[in-house]
Amino acid sequence: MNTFLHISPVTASILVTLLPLFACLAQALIGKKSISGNIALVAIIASTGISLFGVFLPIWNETTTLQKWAWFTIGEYTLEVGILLNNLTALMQLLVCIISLPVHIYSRAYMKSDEGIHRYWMYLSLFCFAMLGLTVSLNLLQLYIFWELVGFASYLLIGFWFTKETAVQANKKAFLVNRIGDIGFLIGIALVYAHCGTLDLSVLFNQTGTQIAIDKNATWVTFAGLAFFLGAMAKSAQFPLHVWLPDAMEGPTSVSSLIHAATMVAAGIFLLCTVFPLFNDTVLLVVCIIGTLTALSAAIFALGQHDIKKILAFSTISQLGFMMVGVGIGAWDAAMFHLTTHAFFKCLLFLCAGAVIHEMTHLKAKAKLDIDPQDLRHLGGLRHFMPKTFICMVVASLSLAGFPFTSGYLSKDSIVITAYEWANHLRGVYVLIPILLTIVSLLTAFYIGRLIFKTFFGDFKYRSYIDEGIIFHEAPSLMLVPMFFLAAGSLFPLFGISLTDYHSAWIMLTLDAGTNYPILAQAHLFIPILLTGGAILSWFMGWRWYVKQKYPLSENNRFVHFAYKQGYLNEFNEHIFVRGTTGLSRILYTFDRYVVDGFTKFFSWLVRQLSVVAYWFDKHIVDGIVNLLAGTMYYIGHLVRHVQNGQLQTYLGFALTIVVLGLLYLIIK
Amino acid sequence: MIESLLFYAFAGLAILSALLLVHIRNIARALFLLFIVLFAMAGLYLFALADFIAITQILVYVGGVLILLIFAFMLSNKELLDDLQPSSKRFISLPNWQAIILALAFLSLMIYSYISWAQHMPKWISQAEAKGRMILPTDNNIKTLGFKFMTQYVLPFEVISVFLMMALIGAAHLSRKESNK
Amino acid sequence: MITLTHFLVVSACIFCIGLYAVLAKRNTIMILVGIELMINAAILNFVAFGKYDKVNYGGQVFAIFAIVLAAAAVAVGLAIILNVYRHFNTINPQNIHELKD
Amino acid sequence: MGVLSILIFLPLVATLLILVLPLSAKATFKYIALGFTFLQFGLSLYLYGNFDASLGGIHQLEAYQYVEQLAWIRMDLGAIGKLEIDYLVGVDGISLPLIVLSTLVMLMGVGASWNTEKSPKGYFALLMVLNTAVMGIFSALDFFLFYVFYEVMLLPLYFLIGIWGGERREYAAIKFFIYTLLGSVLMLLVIVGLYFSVINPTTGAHTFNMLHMMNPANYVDGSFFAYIANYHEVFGIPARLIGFIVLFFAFAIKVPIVPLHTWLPDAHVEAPTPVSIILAGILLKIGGYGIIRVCYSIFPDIAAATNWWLALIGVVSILYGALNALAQKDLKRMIAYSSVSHMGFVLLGIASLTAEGISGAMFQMISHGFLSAALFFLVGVLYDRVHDRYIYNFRGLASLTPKYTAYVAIAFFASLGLPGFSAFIGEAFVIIGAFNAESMATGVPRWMAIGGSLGILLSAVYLLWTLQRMFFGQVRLKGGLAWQEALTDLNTREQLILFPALALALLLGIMPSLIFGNLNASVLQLIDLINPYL
Amino acid sequence: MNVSIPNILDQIIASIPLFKPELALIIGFIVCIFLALFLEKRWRNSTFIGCLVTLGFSLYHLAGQLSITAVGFSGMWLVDSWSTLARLIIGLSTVIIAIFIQQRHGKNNGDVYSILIAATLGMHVLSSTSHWLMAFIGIEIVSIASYILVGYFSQNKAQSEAAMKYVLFGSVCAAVMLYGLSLVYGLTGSLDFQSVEHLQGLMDAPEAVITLALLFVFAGIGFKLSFVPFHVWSPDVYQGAPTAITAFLSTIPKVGAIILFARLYASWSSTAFYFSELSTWFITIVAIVTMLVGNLAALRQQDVKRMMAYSSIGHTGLLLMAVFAYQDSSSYLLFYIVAYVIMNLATFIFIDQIEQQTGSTSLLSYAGLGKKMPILFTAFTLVAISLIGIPPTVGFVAKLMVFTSTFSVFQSSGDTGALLLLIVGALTSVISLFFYFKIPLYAFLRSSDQPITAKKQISILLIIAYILTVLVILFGIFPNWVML
Repeated sequence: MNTFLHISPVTASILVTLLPLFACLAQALIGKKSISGNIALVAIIASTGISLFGVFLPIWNETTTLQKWAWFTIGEYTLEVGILLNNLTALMQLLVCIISLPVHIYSRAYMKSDEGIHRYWMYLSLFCFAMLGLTVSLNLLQLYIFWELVGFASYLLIGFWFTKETAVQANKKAFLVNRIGDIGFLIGIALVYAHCGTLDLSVLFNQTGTQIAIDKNATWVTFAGLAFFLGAMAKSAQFPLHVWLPDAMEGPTSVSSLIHAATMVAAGIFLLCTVFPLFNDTVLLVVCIIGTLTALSAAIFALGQHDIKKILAFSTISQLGFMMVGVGIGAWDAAMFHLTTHAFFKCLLFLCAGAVIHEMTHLKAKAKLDIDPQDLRHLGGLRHFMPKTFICMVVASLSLAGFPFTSGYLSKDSIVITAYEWANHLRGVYVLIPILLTIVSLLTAFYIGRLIFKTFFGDFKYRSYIDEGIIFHEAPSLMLVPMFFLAAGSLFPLFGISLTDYHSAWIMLTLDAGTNYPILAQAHLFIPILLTGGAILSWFMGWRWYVKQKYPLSENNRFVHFAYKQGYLNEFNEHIFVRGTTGLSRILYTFDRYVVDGFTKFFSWLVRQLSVVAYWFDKHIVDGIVNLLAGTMYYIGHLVRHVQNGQLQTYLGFALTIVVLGLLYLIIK
Repeated sequence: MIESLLFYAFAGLAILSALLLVHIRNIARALFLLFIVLFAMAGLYLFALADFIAITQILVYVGGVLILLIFAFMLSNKELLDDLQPSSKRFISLPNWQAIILALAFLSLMIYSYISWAQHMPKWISQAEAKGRMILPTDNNIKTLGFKFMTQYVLPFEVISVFLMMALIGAAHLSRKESNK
Repeated sequence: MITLTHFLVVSACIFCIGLYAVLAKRNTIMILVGIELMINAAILNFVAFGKYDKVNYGGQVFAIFAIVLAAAAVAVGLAIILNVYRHFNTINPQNIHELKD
Repeated sequence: MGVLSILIFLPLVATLLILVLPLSAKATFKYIALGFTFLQFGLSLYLYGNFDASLGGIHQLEAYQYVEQLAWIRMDLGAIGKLEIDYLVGVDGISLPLIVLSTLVMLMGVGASWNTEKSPKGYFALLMVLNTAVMGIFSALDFFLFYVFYEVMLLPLYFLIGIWGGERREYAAIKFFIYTLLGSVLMLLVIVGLYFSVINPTTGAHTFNMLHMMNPANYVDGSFFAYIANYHEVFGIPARLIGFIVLFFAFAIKVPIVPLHTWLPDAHVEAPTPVSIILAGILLKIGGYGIIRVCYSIFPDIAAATNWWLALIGVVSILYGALNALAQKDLKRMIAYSSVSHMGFVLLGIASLTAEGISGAMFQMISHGFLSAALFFLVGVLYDRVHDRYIYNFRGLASLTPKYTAYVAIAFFASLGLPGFSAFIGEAFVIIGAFNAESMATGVPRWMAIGGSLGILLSAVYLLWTLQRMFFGQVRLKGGLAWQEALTDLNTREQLILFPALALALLLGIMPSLIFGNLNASVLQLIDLINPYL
Repeated sequence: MNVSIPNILDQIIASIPLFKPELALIIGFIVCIFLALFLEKRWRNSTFIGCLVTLGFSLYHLAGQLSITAVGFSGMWLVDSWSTLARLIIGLSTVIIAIFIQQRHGKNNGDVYSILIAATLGMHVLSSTSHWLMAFIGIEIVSIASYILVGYFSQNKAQSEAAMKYVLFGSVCAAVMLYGLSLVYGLTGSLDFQSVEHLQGLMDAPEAVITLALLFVFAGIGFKLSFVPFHVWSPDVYQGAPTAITAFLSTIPKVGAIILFARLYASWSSTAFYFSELSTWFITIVAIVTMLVGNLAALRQQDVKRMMAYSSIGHTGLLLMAVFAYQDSSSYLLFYIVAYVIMNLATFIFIDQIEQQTGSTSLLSYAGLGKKMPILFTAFTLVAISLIGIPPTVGFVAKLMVFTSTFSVFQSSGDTGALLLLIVGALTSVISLFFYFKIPLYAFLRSSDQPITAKKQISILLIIAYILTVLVILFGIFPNWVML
């Protein structure tokens, strides 16, 4: 380990970034001969190691380091690329590494039998390269390049099963929606370049020295901010550009866990954190509103889903909304904190879900069932078969729901509390935002509870097959190890010794966005209680409901009794709360499917029709005029020929008539 | 006075026979009318004091061209003798109203411009009149012309001889064709 | 007094009659005749103007040359017309239209 | 005879050689062509390597490199003066990259024609004549010489499309020819006008020298295109403006811009693969090159005044071309329309009048040069196999021909502007330049830049749609099993042609300085030339 | 009359050296007649040889006149660079025509050479005089020689019909012109159109008569040059006449006529009076219309010879443009003439060669011939390119020069007419592409159904045509080689 300490953080960082690229190239060259994924694995292990010891430790809380090289000169401007290492970037890079590593290990088992596995490793390494490069980019254009590469890699991975029609539809959609954001990003870059004359982050937002004066009230700043936010919106799946993310679940689950939960979607948040100094109040408010809207809508959508991955996808969107709000209220440190914790538990959730799906797929294949292995309605009681998975999943769910002792508790509280402080500071309708966030938190607890109960509790529908001898077992250890690792990361000790005070979390301490809203002491007390209590209540209700609905008669007496005694409440619960909520969820989801996504579809249809019209116009009008012109020439030629009828006297008459006409004109004129 | 009368007589003769010439359908008669027109024209030349031209006109045209024309249609089939216009019973048939309009248009334009011209004759003519540099009836035209041909106009004179030779050979060759077949 | 205008008007008449013949007659020989009339009209002009050109005798000389040229042209023209007659058995120009667009 | 002349006339030697050899030596023609183009490519690389990047060029002869100047035509025309035409060639940072591009694309073109069965003698001879013309266009500095090469280029193309083309080849060939000729004859009139307006300061005679035309001091006061005391108007339009418009029209046909583009889809669709490659790879660039070298350098004042309109045309071309590409059912036609869209960026970049924009436009031209060549080649591969390129007739090709799919995917992503590939640099800097235009007050508003960036989105739409439609999903072909058997994967020759192009796209995407290094000085010089009139 | 006779005779004798080339022609003319009469039956090509020798002598003497500028025969004979160069072009192309005729109509046609020589003499007269009498005689010689030549080989209906149309149309135009000349004479009293009295007379004259006179005069020249509206005869005649004669008709007579017209226009447009205005106006309109009509009408043609007739009408328009843009130097006009002659001669030789092989001049019969006669059609295509005016051919340089001179007129006068001329000239070049390119289109792009076995034969004519093609390219690249 000492050797790492001797190389400069910048070199180390470059190494971290490039190793996966080499892995990708090597895999591409070797092709099918290497299907184990060792190359990628070795690369990511090395990257993680270097990132932790060579980059993160020297940089964190210590110093900001940067190094740049001239890339090319265009006109008089020399574009410099380089590595910018500060707390934010070092943390992000490390996070990417740490999340990627378990996913790599997990994939070895999960993707083992796939035909195109060599491609899988290649794509995965490419993705890691892009993502790692994105984190430490010095130059906005460089950032943009990696940004797009990330999108490209995700395109490849979502469409990994390219013979599956839905998968290729989904990856196309994902890429195109991301492209919309990219254009926003590009416009932002162009605006910054046009006004500041540089794209160098260290020059633009120099923490130490001469910062380029940016008049925050200028119109262009608002536009640039909105443009960057558009980029982040697409990448981080914010309403209404979130439509690609649920579809993107068509890719392998391991991919979903890495890309669409932990890393890529976080890039948008990361971008906003990076260019944060550029934002003025207008932009921040927009970010806030969109974030809240996203968080709320996605949480509601998640309530009514049956597809296990879709629930997680909406959950991700919802959490990203949280982070957005964090940025919007100026607490980008809290946003980063939540990003980090979310990366762990959401990745874990996906991996667990993957394990379940993996087994279900086996079962389906062996028993020749015609079921969707991802459908919650076919699951149940799995805790008996997959106890370890169950434990991991519960840990992750608790973290997501924001239970104490988990990392999620800290980070989520940090955002919600800061939001209250912010709203308190501003007064008025702003208070709606923290209230909505609170509601979202409760909804989150409910839907994740539903997921857990439906999957692991109750009775398994297809038990008969297992009894017949079809093996349905715990996930292999190769998959379990990463899951345990992530489960450990989802608990509070990784982030701070304090159980409850998020301020003491080391990430928060170091990043410190310097929000100086007046502290609401009572919020620090009440909000966690409210959230936790609400979460417990909703879990309880959910547990009761889902368990009870499934087994109304075979439940033991205590519950029946309980139900009897509290019948009305239960009825009330059942009809108004639970059913109402799921009903609302369904309706809203339908709205999302058919209106928001429908709008996307309509828009693409519109573009398509427009293109047809344009082509018709091109073919018949633009080209038609040309052909008409040529035809007219021919016709005139034809008219001229009329004289030429072979009759001598016509010729003479023609010639002399023209002479007479000429004479007439000239003389009478 | 008599001069004028004679002029009008010749002019009238020429124009009327020319009109008749283009109106008549029988080509043989037409050719004889041409004979009259040419004679009348020769007479008119005399009024312009061009006696030698008048003689040449009669010699070359009447003696040469006209005979040639008559020979031409006598050599060919009888069919040639008839004007091939579709016969019309009407007195004034207008088979070629376009041609008539065209010819009349030319005529009117020409007359119009001549009348406008008559107001002021060209300077050179008035100068010639003033300085007496015009041909008089007493001048020996033939001698002067001969002199001119051999001096001032010797070049065209020579060239036209080649021209005539060529026309001769050519015409001969073209008509000889028949025997080749 | 016979002025130049008299000559000019007469020549114009003859010219236009020739023109009519050229345009209207349905016999090629008559077209030649029409051409001869037109040339004669021109010659008349020449001699009329030539009266005032004692120095060069331009008008009269031109007239003589014109007569010669016209005669030669008629000779060649007639030879060609005879040729046509041999091929077409007609000399009505309206019936001779093998060559056209 | 200098290196540049050798570069220009080398293919002509090949032509003569091919013509002299008897028909029995049929098989050697392609080797001759290949050998000579390869030599040429090497030569152009040598030129590129020895180029002094610090010299600008544009309107200073001394800043041009590899210059050759010979008195060519000297004719006394009496009152009009002495006709003075030089054989003047030379390169600067604008033309040299395009020359290298042309030699490369030519090489690809020859490689793509390897299986030409139909009278190879004529085919390769014409190809080599075309080669000479193209080289000449890019290196000529005398307007007369330029025009000669410009027109000579048309003829081989007419025959290449007309004889070796597809079903409607006659229509396509004549349409292509007519369009270009229409532009060029009008250009000829302007050339003549310029000739009378400009005098060579050293000899005092009128001149066709383009560099003299770029210097306002050489204009005769009161002459037709004079800067000072110019009262000439044509149909009420000032003379210099009309001159610019006519020249722009001529080159815009080549670019092509909307609505002068309709020759392009027809020509591309009917042309044989190698000719499509050359058309897209080289000929479209001549339009852009002409606008920079001729329109902008000779009429900097008008360029500064009209760039709003040019940018508008560029944006319209981008969007219109992209929309049309989206509506296509024929793969080749789609790529042809995509060229319209991509070349719209070139126009937008040039019109922005910023260093970034113009450099980006140049870069886009070069990048589009070999990318479109690669795309057309890929279409040709498919067409060779099954003689069909209707998008709906294919599905799931990725399973059948993985290598082919990989190349197509790379080419598609490269041309939709994925970072890491050259097209990205070009398009991004065009957009950045267009945005920057408002800061530089060159008169191109921001909404045009935004419109242009929408083109990037649309290009992703049609390319991805095609990719998804043809290559992914389950295998389903119109021709059934017969097609499945016919659809073999890429062979070595095809890979050999494609690989360098795509590798170059990547290389330039990663190291744009390879181009920018030699380009910058010239671009800055050009901007200096125009700036005073802004 | 106060000049004594010996003096005049001395002047005439002194003028004779200027007339040497023509004297050679006259002598040759007589010799050829005798050769055709007596020697032709024994030695078949004797007249042909005689003709070539005659032309050779004439050219030799012409070469001696290159640097001479003189007037002789009482102002009837002008020798200057225009006339000498034009006569050289005429002489050289007559040689080619003579070879053409000999190759194609070798048998028993001795007299044709005499007529050819006489025609050449007529053209010499046209190109070196400014006297109306000489000009008229010249026109008549050329016309009548042409009539004879068209009818000379008349073996079929078409040829005799062509001859008849030609002779009648020509005679009418000549008559009209003669009438016009009589009026011009009446207006000025002078027959030399470059003389001061001539111009003076025109200045004073009333507009109506001038209009009448000028238009009538232009009618005759228009017939020879076949510009609109006096072009109607040419398609029929070109198509009907034997190809060798068509080649003759489309080139040489135009050279003489255009030189005459250029002199006339130069003289008549030099003042600021109505007649100059009228001349300019006339030439502008006619040039524009001629270019348009020629090129547009050619679009629909299916017969190559007929198409070439329209093509040469179109080129006449450009020649008129060159005349219009007359400045004190003639070089661009002569250059255009050289280019035009070379291109047309080559074209007609090619047409003839193909006619020999396929027996047809229809474009449809060209289908697929490109493969059977690749060299011939390649050369033919090059010539067609030159006819359009695309570099690197002589046609382009010629067009460029015409445009150049027209532009200089435009620049100095700001005349919209000149601008229109330029635009129409440019646009018709584009239109002309359509029909010229029918030749390679049919030959290379189409394939034929019936198999034609191309006879491999290298005739002297083909060699000449190839040489001309090479010249087309060579002069296109090095135009100064034309300007000695």
